[in-house]
Amino acid sequence: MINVRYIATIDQVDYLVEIIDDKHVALNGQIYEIDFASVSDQPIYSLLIDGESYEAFVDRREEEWQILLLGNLYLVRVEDEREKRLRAAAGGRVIERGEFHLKAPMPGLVVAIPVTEGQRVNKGDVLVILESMKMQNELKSPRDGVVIRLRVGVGDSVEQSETLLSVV
Amino acid sequence: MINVRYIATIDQVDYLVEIIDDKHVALNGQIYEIDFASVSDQPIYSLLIDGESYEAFVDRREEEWQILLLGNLYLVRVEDEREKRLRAAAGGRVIERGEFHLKAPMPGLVVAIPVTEGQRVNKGDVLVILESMKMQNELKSPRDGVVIRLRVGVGDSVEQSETLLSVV
Amino acid sequence: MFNKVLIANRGEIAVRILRACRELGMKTVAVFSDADRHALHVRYADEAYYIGASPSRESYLRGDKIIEVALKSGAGAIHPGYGFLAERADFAQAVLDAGLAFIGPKPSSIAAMGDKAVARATVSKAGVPVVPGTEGEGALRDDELLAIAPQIGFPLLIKATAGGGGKGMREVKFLDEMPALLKAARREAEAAFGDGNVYLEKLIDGARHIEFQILADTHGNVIHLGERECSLQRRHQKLLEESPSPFIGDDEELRQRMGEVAVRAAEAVGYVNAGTIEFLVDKDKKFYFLEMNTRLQVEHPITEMVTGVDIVKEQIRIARGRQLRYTQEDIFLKGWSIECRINAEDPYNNFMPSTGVLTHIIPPTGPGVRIDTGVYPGFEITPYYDSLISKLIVWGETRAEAILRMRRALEEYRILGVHTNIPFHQRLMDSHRFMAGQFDTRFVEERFSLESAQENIETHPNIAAIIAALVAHRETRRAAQFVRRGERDISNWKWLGRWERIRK
Amino acid sequence: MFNKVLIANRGEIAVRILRACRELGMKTVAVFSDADRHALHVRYADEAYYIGASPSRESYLRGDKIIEVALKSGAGAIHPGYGFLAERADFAQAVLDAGLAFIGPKPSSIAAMGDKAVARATVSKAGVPVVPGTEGEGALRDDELLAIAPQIGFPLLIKATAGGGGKGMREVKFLDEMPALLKAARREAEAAFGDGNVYLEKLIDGARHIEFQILADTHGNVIHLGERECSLQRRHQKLLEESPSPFIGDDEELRQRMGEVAVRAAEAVGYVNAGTIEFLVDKDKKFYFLEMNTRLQVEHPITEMVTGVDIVKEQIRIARGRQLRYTQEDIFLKGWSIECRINAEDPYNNFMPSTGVLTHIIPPTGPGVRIDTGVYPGFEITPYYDSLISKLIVWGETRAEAILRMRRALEEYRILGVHTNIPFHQRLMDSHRFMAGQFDTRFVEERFSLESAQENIETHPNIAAIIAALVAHRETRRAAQFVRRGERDISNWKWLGRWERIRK
Repeated sequence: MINVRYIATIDQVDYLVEIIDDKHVALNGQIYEIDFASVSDQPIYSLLIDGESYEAFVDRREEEWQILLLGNLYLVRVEDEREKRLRAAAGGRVIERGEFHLKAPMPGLVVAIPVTEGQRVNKGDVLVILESMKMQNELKSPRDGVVIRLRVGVGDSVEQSETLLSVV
Repeated sequence: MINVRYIATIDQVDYLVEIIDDKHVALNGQIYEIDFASVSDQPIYSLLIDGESYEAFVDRREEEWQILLLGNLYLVRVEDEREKRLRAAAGGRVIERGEFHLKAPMPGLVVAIPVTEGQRVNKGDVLVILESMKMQNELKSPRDGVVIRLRVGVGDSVEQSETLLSVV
Repeated sequence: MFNKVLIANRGEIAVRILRACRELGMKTVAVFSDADRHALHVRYADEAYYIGASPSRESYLRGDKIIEVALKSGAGAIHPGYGFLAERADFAQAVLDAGLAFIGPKPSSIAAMGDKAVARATVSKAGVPVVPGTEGEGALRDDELLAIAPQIGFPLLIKATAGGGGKGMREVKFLDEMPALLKAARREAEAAFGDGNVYLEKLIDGARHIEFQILADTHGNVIHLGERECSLQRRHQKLLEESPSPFIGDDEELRQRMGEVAVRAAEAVGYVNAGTIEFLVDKDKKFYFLEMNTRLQVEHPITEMVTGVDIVKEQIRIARGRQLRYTQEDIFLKGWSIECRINAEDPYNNFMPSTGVLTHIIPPTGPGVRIDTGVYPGFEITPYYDSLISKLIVWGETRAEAILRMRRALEEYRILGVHTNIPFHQRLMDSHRFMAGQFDTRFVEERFSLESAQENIETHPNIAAIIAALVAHRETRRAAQFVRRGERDISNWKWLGRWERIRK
Repeated sequence: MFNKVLIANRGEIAVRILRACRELGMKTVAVFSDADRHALHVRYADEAYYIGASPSRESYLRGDKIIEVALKSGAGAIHPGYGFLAERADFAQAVLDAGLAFIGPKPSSIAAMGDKAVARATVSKAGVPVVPGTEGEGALRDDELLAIAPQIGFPLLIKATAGGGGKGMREVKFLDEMPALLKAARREAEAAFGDGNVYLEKLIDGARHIEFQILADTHGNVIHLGERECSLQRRHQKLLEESPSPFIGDDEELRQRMGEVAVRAAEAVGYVNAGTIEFLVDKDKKFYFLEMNTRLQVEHPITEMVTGVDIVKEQIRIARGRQLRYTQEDIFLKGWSIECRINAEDPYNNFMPSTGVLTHIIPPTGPGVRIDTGVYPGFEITPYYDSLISKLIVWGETRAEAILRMRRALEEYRILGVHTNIPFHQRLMDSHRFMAGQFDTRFVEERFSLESAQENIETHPNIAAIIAALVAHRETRRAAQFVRRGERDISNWKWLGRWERIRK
């Protein structure tokens, strides 16, 4: 039987995880006995590994797994060997995508838009201030670029996931 | 619009319930404003009736609704007018069914069977003693009759809902 | 000195002990059976090891396997909780022999108190009053018991020598019925403890069951933490406990006198760690030693609430050789605490145990409310272990406040998936006799009824009628919709499937 | 004398007040908006009335409708909770004008303390020290404020005259940045309170935010219940509170002195009912009056835990004209209590609020743990109201025990469906500076990081890597199964639908 091999990457450190069978994995070559189960049909997972008991909340965001474990959040990229090779061949660089679409993370009221269409912005600049849950929340640009397609105005109510503007 | 009319019977007292629309019912002719909702997709129901707030656990057992309300259990038979008429025509008597099948209310171990096949029993007599959850539970006969088809023996493990014997 | 504790138990008490360890900075090791892979004690522990199949005798009663896990995991101590191996002298000895600490009394104390006959003889010698009976006579045959019974007088109790928790116990009113009851008691004792020996005991009329919590360290200090009132029982199973006892109330002299006797009883067996002395108290406030529970008690939290002492943490400190942090003078009972045992059983069907997956839980919270539990939404109540879902504990400045608080907490509690005895406790809180503190150990079985009419409780049959009609109406309407949909596309098995599920 | 209370609020505080009423045998009336039909306060109340759409201004801020409901339902009193209408003198007056009792202070006290400038002038006159600033100057224009600022000295704070809770507040380090910050503060104040007026206040370096709980009856008795340490804030929102304050600690003389000043401040406005005096305390233990909150405080439970006084019940008794049941001599702080505010927000994404249906909750329970909450599994966190999910409160004999208990409680807490700030609190409990009590109001923002590396916290990236790989593996395998099934019967849309859901 051939083990399934994954490379999990956290903070640029690679961990080689081999799935041996339902009760065994190897981490960087060392074999552990495991008992892995999801709880109450929720994205909570209980892992017993060589007797140690861990529980994690697991969420997926785009290319990464978010593992909340004992109050620490780990962002984990999991790839099989083929995917890893392909990415390495591409130079390992994260290719910046063409456009960033700023979406409302929750329903709310637009109370300010400190930018205008066509304006150059830097990573970290505030694009929109959205009021929700009695708080004013600053939505910031994740990258440098130019603001395009400003779709909302001050005083607008917006729905969750509504695209407010884009940065190109 | 024609109201849907139900007769709810509790302890041999009839309550005439008319469903007028989503927001109104009449009880014995008196109209109430209601707001009725189930909670968390569970058989818990919240009733606001003329402003009063009630919450009940609702369960159905055969012909009856079990309404657990403020710590009191009400066994309610609900019929529409036609069903009620039919039952009245039948004399209103509860017709005793031919056979009673004693089913294990939970998995357990049979520790005693104080009756034998063919034995006459009275209502309330212990038929089987089942050990479960560290307790010895006496399963009693709900009616007078004769024990037939004894399917288990002392020391047997039984599954939930397994028929143990019948009373005819 | 140990820094890692194995908890040889499951359910709420395993979680309770685990919390105490964690709050003391100790590492925890859980053990589990097949049925408990998803149990909270497994999820909350630092380490967890599988020890066998679901039936207790294949897992939680396997002392050998448990000691093996302790050694393997490097745990330096074992806490047995209550039930299972908690009062087995041989297990306690095996733990010590393996070089581990046992968080509990010495094996000799367990043995002395575990045999009811020896226990009574021992404390009797120390000047502690005991209930008349055959406790000193060894294992008697039926004919011998039948001969002695009239000397003790009726009513009397048949009790299992190895017993506890009401198992193997029968009440005898007349000599005639005694042979059959002896047989039943022996059978139950044999099944429960593997020991069919029984003894007889005078039944004290109007008796209260009042117990004293004891703490004893390895330096010879023994104190008591006041009493718990445990008279509300059904089939000799405690249902509700409170501290202080309304029967003792302000009688500080009686409390101190009973407390001193309790301490003396513990000292008679050289007791160390936490334990409980149970007394029967008659109408004239005469009290008799009943037995000693040489372990943590289910109802220990009410004592914690009124004394502020964390009993489980004290147990661990004692096992680490520390001196008690309190003297008798430090202990006073502040306010009032009540515990209701919330069991998976149907109070409307002869308290039949109820199994199933808990689909939904809303626990009562807020001021003065504590819950000790090992369950959560999605957990399954199986038939393998006892039916205790949780312990609902409240504290109030006065008994009246505690009762009102318990009443609102019970009303708030939502548990779906199994039947619970919450309605029973609600009726008990409404009972005038309970409110007045006028009850004895026979109250629940003889003078209490779930029929609210008997206590002039306000009922709402009209509301129940409306709710039932509305639910029935919804169901009819929904079923009709599926039929209509089905007519449009009869090949669509999905709707038919739903329809069938609804009608079943 | 009223026996039925309308609770003009929602969420955890509505449930908290409802419980107090019920435990006093009072009937309860809830009000609700569209978003709250299924809320716990509606479900637990004796009566519940719809008052409007989800936005607060159409429901919970509609004083007129709420008074109408009170009159219709026969409620004799209104408890405003905190937030919403709690500190609106006009609402309190309208309640009195309608012939109802207001469970809170007199409208004149609310008005006097509600305007920060008037408040400072009033208490200043009574000999209470205040922080230097423009509080006595009325509503100043920007140019006036810019002129005065250098006299007060930098750093200073711009604060909303009508404000509270950090809204409309800005910190100014240099004169140059002040015009832009004034503009932002006024805009926020206008949006939050409909009043854009602001004032300046000296920023006390290394300041502690310490507040005293006051109780005052209608018979002229005023007492304090000791202090609460509230320095741990983010954007001027409190995150964690404790009582006593580790900064005051054993300095009983300071505690009594501050308590007496707090009582004097309350007396300066003829205060009745429960209220809180907030102080800033500098490194040299000099303290300044900051403001008075003329209502029940979010963090009141920690005071309840250490004093044993049920503050909400006292509020109701006071409103019924009763005398306080305690004198100052009865009050002492026993043990230590900590509260963590559990908010629906993402600590890893700039504390962005998070909405959604709560799919699963396992609250921590057991000894010394109290939770005040208004949510349950299946309830939806909407964007209309604040992000407080629950208050997790612990009590311990010592501060160390309370911290260890909070740590285990946070670790046990499971909430799914929204992001929560539980990881933030967990890191805070691990922080050496927090453990040592070495923090001020700027600690969270300036010296605290979720990056655990900074605090040498043990991490488990290897475990995270294994879990991620196992989950990814399961998903791949499951998806593959659906594809294979799909191949057998490509017309079966159901499998394809699932496949798509999994891949999205």
